[in-house]
Amino acid sequence: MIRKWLIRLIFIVLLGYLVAGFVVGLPPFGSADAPAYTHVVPRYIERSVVETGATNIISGIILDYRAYDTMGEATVLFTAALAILSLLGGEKDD
Amino acid sequence: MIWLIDLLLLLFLIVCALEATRNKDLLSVVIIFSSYSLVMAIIWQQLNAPDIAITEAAVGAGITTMLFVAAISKTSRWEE
Amino acid sequence: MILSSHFPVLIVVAPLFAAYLMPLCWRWKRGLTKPIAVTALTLSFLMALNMAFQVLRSGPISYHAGNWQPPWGIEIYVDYLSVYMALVVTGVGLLILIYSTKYSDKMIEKGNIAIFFALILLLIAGLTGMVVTGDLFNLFVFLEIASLASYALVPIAGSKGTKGRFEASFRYLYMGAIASTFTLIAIGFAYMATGTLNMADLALRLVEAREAYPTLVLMSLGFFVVGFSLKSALFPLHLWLPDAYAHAPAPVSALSSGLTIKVMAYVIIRLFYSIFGIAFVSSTGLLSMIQIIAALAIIIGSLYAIAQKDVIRILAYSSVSQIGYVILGATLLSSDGFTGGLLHILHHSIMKGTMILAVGAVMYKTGKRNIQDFKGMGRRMPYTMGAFSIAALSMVGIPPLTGFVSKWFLLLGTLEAKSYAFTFVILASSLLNAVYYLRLINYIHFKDPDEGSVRVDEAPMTMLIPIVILGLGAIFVGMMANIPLTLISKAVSSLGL
Amino acid sequence: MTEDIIVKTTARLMTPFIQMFGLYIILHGHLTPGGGFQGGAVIGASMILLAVVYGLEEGEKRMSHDLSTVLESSTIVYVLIGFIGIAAGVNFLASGAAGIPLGRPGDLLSGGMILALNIVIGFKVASTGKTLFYTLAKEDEG
Amino acid sequence: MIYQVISQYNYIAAVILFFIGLYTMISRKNLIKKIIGLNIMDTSVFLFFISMGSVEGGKAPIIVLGSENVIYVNPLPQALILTAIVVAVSVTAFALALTVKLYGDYGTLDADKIRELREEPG
Amino acid sequence: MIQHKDSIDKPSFITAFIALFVFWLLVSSAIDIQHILVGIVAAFVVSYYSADLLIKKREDIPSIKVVLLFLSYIYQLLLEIIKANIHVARIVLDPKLPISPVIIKFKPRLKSETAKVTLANSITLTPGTLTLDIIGDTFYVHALTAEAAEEVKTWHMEKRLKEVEDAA
Repeated sequence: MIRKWLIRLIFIVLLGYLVAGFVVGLPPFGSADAPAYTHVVPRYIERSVVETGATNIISGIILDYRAYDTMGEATVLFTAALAILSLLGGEKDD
Repeated sequence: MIWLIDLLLLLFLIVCALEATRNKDLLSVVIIFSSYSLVMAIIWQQLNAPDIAITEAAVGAGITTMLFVAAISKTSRWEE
Repeated sequence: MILSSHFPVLIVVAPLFAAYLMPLCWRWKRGLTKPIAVTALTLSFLMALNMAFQVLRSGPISYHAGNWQPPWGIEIYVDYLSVYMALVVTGVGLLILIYSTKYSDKMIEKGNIAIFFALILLLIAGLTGMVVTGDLFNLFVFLEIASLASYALVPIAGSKGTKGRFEASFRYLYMGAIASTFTLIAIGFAYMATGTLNMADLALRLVEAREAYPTLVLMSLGFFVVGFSLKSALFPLHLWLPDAYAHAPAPVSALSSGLTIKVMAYVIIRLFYSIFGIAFVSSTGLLSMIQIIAALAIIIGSLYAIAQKDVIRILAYSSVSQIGYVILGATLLSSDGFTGGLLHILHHSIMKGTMILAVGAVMYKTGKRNIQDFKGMGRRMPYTMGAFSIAALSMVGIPPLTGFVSKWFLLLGTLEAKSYAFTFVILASSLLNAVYYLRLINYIHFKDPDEGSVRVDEAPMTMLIPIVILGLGAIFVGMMANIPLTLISKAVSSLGL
Repeated sequence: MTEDIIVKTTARLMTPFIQMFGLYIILHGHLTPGGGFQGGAVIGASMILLAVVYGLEEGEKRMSHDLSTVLESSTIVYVLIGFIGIAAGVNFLASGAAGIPLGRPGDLLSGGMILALNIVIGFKVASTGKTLFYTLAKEDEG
Repeated sequence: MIYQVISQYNYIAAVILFFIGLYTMISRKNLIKKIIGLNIMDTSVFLFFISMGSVEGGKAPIIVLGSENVIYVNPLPQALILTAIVVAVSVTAFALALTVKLYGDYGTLDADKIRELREEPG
Repeated sequence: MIQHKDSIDKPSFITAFIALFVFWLLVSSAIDIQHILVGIVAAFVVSYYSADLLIKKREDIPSIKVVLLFLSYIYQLLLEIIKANIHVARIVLDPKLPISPVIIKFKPRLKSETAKVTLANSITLTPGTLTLDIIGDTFYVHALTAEAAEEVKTWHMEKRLKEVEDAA
């Protein structure tokens, strides 16, 4: 019994160590200097109203800057509907 | 103090996830998962992502839950 | 308005558009379903051909969807490698689609036929989209379209399918969903480290990011490799593949084996060469690990294939082995090896396509596919089985056929890289290939059929023609290997080898 | 299906307002949080609510098979909107660059292509949400 | 060091949730449990993305016309996650349909039992 | 059951349309010409699709008097909710926690389904009480304290609702 718990403890400590090591390697949470915030995004924030006409920046991104992605996304939904219909739907053979 | 609320919400998420793993009654699991989604939506609202919060509340807690319930109603409710 | 400048996006949109039309057609104009599907894919193939000439004439094409400059909008980037893959995908896809028009009447449940064509179109569009895109997240979106379509295609035969089809599909979905999540995480890490999703921009900025956020970049690479190894069924992660192939309708197995896993391998190549940089990947030690895994895949896949009774399973395990060749060629760090690996993509798409379609034709006629049922089939379906035998011989690597050329380049590559162990692996695996393919040929041509077996004749024309074209492709590509090689050698040199 | 009159009457009276709110989310997608996906999901959820309370036949009656087939394929409209860009001599899915008027930011009728795409996506998501649930929950699968 | 770790609590929660989801997917035999695990795993990745976009003192990315010098949080991860949520729902729906079919064929949702009951295709 | 779509007539349709349009204006952030135009279209679409859910038959169309009475009912209800909130807060914060949950049943004099459901929802909305079910004419209500339960039986809101019902 004790051995089982010991193994679990060691496992958890190891996992925790890995997670901590990984988390320290990330840019700090909420930092405005992280590359994710300084490279591409400023243009979206500063210019999306002028360039897309939308005050909701996210709408501006998904339906204008990255509208091609959203077409794919709608296609995924379409695929899912077809997939389910093929399994459970509609007309069957006589 | 806001970070304390965030921390509590995250803790709640983890508890929900663990319970969803452990519980044998699939219908309860689905309801727990639905509340998990709602709390996730609140966390995203806290992180200033209202769009995603609405999506998660409508899709995760609404449509996905209903799909799970529909599937369970046609299969069995208990995990053997 | 020059339409040809829009081909990089139209090549994806044409099959998508046809797929959207399928439910409408099925509801109101059933006769149009198949013609529309075939037309759309033909258009796609012609566009790919045209783009190949464009690229050869004036270099890679960069298309900005929505007129937004690359790091901000989505860039569609067609270079030598992309256009080569696009040609393979649309070309082989078109032949398989033509084959399916007849096949689906008998082997697919009636209510599912329109969905079947729609999903095939979606699968091909997804693969084409993955191949031509220059944006990492766009890659993920098209990956999901292709994956969801291929999960759904496995059990599509409905009541005419085998009993285990749902389980096979679920297993496939289970593995695929894990792989997709891993890919998404990897994209997140890459974005976090660099702040961009555009592949070219990412490659530039990763150089700095490697200093600033070493763990992030490494984790990103790791998750990508695991995700796409799962998707391309690289050896220890291949478990979903044989079941999925065995239960899917033949054209679907042909598509998955010929195209899907090849495109996933293409993504690995793209990641190594165009995004992370092959020097960096090699410095992490990942490259030699993958080489060893690929070599193991070659040998173990072949060994498994020898042990099978079901012809489709033989071909499935053979695919596990062949994907090893592609990956091994791409990671040898020699230009000959890389050329061999890329040529092997074309070779294997054609060969596996031929063989699975031929087996599908036999199933269409007899409903059987155990190796015993193939006895004497050569006399009954001479053209189908002739194409099958050419493809099998090409897989073994008999000289004027394609398999020989690509294996030759691979061998040269291993010698150039001074990895003699891999030379031995390739030679040994050719021997193993010979064992099971020659056994098949022996059954087909030199054994008498069992008493009381069904008498059958040749497959219908619409099915036979694609098989024969693909089979002749083996000879054609083998004799005139310099035609694909012009494109491949450009691709290899543009990727820096 | 339930016999509870509280649930039944409340569901009946609320559904039109839920759908109206879904449309509001869709149409204000470029101004406030929300958009085609969220609003579509809300409308889809309202149809699921009807199905849960009144049974699947009721919903089938309201949205015929033909209509849902057409709505499933509404992604075509998305692609056609994309072709405006090509017709205008610029690239696929271009909005401002293709000369689609962007309007005055903050107005309801603004945002160029975004408003149109939101509506398309909204109908698409609503119909897919409905299809997914109805197909999954259908009693007799044949 | 400790502070550095603690201050990233969102990421830590995301990692923990990811492992819970993966564990559920691998260890549970029930197919619906596996799908729940997949969903937990997916949402943990979404949480990771949204946390990545968070900026201290940032406002939600809805531009208030006429105001200046407002910091907004990073909208791009949010836009990506919107797509990813839809993808996750699609996959879940299809997996559930498969589950219903599997139950119809085998009368159980246990992955091991299904494997035992399965007949090899001939 | 819900009526079939074909049976909807013009006055019912217009009533539903007006209700939805007012709802649109209430949720809209601003009222300008664009909002009004788009609102008309949106309300038309929704009422085309589900007006028969809102107004089952012609007799359901409320007169202006009913609407005004109903609005005053809503106002009263809000006041009641605030009062009940304070009451419940006092009970819960009391260190002795003087709760005695009971389930009671009673028969209000309301006739129409809509009125009954409105009353049930009003009871549920007021903190401390909760309608469990309506079977026939009988309400089953769960209450936090016995006094609250007694109060529900003789609630003055019921009379107001009766007025609204009679006016219809």
